[in-house]
Amino acid sequence: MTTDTRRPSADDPRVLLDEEIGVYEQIPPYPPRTEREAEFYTLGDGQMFINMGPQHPSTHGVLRVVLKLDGEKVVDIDPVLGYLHRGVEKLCENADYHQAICYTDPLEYISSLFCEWSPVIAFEKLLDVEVPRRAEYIRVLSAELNRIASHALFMGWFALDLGGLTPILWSFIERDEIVEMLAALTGQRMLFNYFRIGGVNGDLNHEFMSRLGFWMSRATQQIESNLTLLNENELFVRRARGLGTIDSATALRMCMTGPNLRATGLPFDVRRAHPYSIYPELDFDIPTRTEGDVLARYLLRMDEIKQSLRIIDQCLHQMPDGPIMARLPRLLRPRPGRAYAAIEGPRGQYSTYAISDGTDQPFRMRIHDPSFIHLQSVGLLMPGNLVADTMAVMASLDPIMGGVDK
Amino acid sequence: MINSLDAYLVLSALLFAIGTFGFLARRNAISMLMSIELMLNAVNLAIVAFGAFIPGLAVDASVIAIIVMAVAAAEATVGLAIVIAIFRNRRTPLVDEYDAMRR
Amino acid sequence: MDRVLKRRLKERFGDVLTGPIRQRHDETEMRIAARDVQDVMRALHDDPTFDFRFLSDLAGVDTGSHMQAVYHLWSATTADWLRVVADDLDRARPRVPSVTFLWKGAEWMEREAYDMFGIVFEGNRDLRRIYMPPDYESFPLRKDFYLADDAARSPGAGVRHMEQSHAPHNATADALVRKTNA
Amino acid sequence: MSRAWGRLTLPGKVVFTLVPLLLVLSVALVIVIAVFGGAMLDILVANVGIVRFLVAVTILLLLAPPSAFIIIYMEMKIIALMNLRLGPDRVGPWGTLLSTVHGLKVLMKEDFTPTGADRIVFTWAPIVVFMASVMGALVIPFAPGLIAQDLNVGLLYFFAVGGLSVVGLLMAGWSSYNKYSLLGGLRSAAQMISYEIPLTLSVVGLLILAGTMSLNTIVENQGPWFTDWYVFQQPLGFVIFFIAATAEANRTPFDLTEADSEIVAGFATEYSGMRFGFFFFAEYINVFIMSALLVTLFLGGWQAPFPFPELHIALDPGSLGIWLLLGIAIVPVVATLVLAAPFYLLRSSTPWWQALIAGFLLFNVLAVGAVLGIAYVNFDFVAGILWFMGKTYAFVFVFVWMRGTLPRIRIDQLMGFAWKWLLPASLVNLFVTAAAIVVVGN
Amino acid sequence: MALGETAPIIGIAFADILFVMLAAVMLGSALMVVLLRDIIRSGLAMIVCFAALAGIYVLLQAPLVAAAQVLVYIGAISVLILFAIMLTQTKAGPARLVFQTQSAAAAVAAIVLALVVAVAVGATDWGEVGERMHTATDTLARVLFDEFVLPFEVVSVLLLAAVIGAVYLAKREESGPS
Repeated sequence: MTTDTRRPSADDPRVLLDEEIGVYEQIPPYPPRTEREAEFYTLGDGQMFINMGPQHPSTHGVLRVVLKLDGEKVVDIDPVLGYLHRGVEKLCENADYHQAICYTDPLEYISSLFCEWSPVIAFEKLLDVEVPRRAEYIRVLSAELNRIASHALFMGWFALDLGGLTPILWSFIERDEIVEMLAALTGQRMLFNYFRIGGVNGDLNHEFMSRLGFWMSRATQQIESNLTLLNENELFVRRARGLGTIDSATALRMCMTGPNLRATGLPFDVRRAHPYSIYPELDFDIPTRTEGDVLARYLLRMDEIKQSLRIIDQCLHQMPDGPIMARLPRLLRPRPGRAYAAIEGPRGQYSTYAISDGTDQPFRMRIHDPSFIHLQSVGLLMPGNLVADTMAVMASLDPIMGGVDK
Repeated sequence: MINSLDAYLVLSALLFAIGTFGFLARRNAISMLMSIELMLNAVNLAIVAFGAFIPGLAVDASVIAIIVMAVAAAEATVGLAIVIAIFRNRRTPLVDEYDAMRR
Repeated sequence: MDRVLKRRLKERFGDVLTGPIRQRHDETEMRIAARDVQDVMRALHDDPTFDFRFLSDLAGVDTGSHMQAVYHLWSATTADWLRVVADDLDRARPRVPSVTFLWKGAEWMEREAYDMFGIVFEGNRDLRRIYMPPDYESFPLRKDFYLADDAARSPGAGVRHMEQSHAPHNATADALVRKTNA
Repeated sequence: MSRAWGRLTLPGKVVFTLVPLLLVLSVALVIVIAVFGGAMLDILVANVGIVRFLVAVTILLLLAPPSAFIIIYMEMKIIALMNLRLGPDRVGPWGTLLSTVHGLKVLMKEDFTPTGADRIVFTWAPIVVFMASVMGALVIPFAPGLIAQDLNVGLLYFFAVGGLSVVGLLMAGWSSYNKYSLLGGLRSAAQMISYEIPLTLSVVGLLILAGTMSLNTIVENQGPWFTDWYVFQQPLGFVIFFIAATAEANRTPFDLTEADSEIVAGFATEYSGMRFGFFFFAEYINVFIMSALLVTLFLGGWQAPFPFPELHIALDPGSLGIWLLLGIAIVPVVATLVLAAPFYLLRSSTPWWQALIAGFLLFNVLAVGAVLGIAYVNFDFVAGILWFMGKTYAFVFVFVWMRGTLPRIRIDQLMGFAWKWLLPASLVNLFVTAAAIVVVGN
Repeated sequence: MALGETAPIIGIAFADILFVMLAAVMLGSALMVVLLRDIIRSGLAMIVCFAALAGIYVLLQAPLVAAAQVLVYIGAISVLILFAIMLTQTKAGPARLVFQTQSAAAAVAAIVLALVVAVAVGATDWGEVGERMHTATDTLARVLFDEFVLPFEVVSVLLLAAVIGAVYLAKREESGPS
């Protein structure tokens, strides 16, 4: 029995380095470093590994997922991170307090305002600053718009990962309109860099208000009509229902927050659970669903869009007059201390833990991102499902790799 | 000479001989199954050839050929299922390592 | 600020606290030693009067003189964030018990703290690098991290086999690579 | 000489080589025809069947890429409009030449074979797939008399040849030495084998009604009114056939073999250049052929939906004499002037030359319309091919429409649907048809 | 197909040219099936062999059998075999085929067998050898469902049994040995 060295079988996790001599590199480097790695990289009967990414159309260069397959069934899954890692926390430690906010902006480039909101609140706590009420209203208004943009994009991506071509382009219509009006407000389409310590960068202007008014007059109807494309599609509903189910106790153990947690039936929302900004004054509901599957997560986000529209409406009606910035020195040197601030973003709880040592730079800045937490739970949701659902389940958790990799 | 029953029958005999050789010489179970398919096809060729050249047999030969195909399909299905079942336990497709009966 | 919480914490954990309980804004901070982390966390999580079932954040901190593992918890029983600081970890060999037995989701946060600070969480069954390459040696968020040193130590330093094919042909280097691979 | 040659650009080299070669060849051809012409004609006449067959096959092969181009353009444009985009609009008028440019691009791309691939199998796989889809067109009647080969087992031949593409997909999947390709190949094989069964069984009822497997006869049976189309006698069979045909052509929602969010491009992951082009063409030719077969079997093929009144415009140019010349000379001028008049009179801002151009164009449109109308009335195959293509492209549109609307189905749902729903339904259809024939026939 | 006329210039019947070509392809690919060392390629050679055989059936005026040959052997059985090959290919099972030790003896036996049959064919008078007959599909159907209805039903039962048996055999036991 001769062994074929030139052509290892499809199950062989080795990579041919040098065709001439037949040198193999073993992946991962053996011996395994941890218990879990040893368990994962041992193949059972009839199982094989498949590398989804980084060069895969669905992970487009930012994520690698190693799948252990039995036929088409996923047995285990091991996400490999770090393709987008920039060391934001280290960068923030080397910048002053104003500059640090710029670095947090591109974390979740789909919902930048939320990424800058929690460090801003944390720094304000360190400095004991009172933010003017008009600034708070503007913050809530723009952030809720950003939440709608993020959820609209989620709908398109999710459908794309299930093989639907059209929804992403339809949802981009709403997103583009919102992004344009935020550009009119902040000067940027994507990485707004709008929230400042003690307020916001600029007041509401005419272009923003006219665009917003026009959009609000038809938003509900437009979004409803977009939703019919998917919600009433039998193929879509059948694929999404009962897939990737998680119960509320497990979701708590996995530290999940945001829509993914609320889809299991727990009405935990930082806006109500630990109120910040002006949310206590606003009237809105926390939608929940009990199924905890992919479909529930999708529908829940669509419900949240409606609540966000309500909040925007109230903000517009209750908007007070006044300054938009607190009076602050140009160079910020907070007293030594620690502050923690959490906010509710479109994906869950964003939080910042900032330590000041009395200089003009944060001594330590810890950024907690919900995408990171939710991507982790894929390992819990996937086993037993098919390869085809990997991307559907992942997309339903809505992780943004910029946030996962920091 | 070429266009005659004899030519087709000799062709069939050659195909059958090749199949026989493959069945005897190969060690891989699937390869042996393929050789059996060759032999079955040789037989089928002979049947159809008889049907084409002997007037009374024309229709019957086609019917028999089609029934042989159906049986061959059944044979291949069950044969491959057995090979896969054995392969799952022994992790090898080589027949001379299937020695469970000998032990 | 929740004064009641401070009193309750002092009553319940008075013997394991290593520092005073501090309160500022909507945060309550308690410091404990690394060896008590599991007991304290279990008590906070299971005791219905505390009921801290949300782990909001887990961070590593390098204060320059020692390491800390910082946990932020949330509970419906209080309006405050609770910050538990496992203090005074040895900078040379920082070790702290893992909380994955309570929150499985802490696994990756502990991996991140390990990756960035080298804090070893005992009991985490998957404690390997998460962002940095597996053969990386430094811990980038430590205060003594110096980029030039790190570059010299990093796996990217020096000539590597994969880059060989694009380089101009060099017989000596080829032979060397072949020898090391054979 | 060699230096002058070296200075030439590539097109220049091509021209300087080809022109003398063509000259020599055409002279030689003239000589050969002059000397052996009679004998060759005799041979051609003696083997007219074979010559007809070879010509038909050549025409089908030559027509395959253009029809694929048309469908690719249709798909790009229609899906773009459904997505509220513009779609192709740069190359040619309304971007119509974009798919041709795509084809040229594919031709010029580097065509590489991955390390570890089985070179021979890797090279042959796209050819097998392409041939399997083109060979199906051999038995499709495009118009009365316009059929490459009217086999009396035509339908069986179609299904047999259609099954060959599975082999090509498996070859591609296995030889690429890539797990995504392997998964895609195995998936497509499983899918096509599963859906071939309902596809075949759904037309058995129709075969019982028609009493023949020759596609030409099946079409001839479905006339003259549209109520005679088999879709009204076999509605269930039609639905099953449509679904199974979608799956056989690997179209959305059954396009699991090339589901890019799951397994990259399936069996075609490692292919590039023209080898990928073969797969690409094969897919779109499959769409066309499946629509054509659907139309042939259930929607009357080249039959018009209603009998056209017998109208033969007897036009004998010889009898017109001098009026023919006058007509050719005068009618365009007069018609142009007459048609230009309204443009000039109704809008005062129109200059006279623009009105003339508009009138001339309008006249041309009318003339082409008139010629087509005469051809439609006088020649059966013109009418036939118009109706056939119209119906076929309507179904191509439906395939494209589904791609723009529906998400993808999952593999277990796909298999379950084939075995649990389509197969029993097609058996019920067969049973009901047979029972009805027994009852009505007796 | 309207074959049967003599080919131009060389003066041999088309049918004969086609027969020689198809027979050569068939025997060549059959030899590749038993001799190639790569099992997938030998499976693919088997498909070529079957396709050539279908061509020979067309020459024998049995188009229905030819279509069934393509449909059953190429479309189903060969694909099944390719599937099985891909399933049984792992690290443990080498892709290369190895011959038995008795392959030389087998070759001798096969050659002897072929010679004996050929001699027997040549020596036998097959009686009323007539012109090739075309088999009409409808007559075939009538015979199949009339005279041969019992074998037909038996075959269908056999196929059902084979399907059930194959599914049972190939199904993986959930708690089986790993």
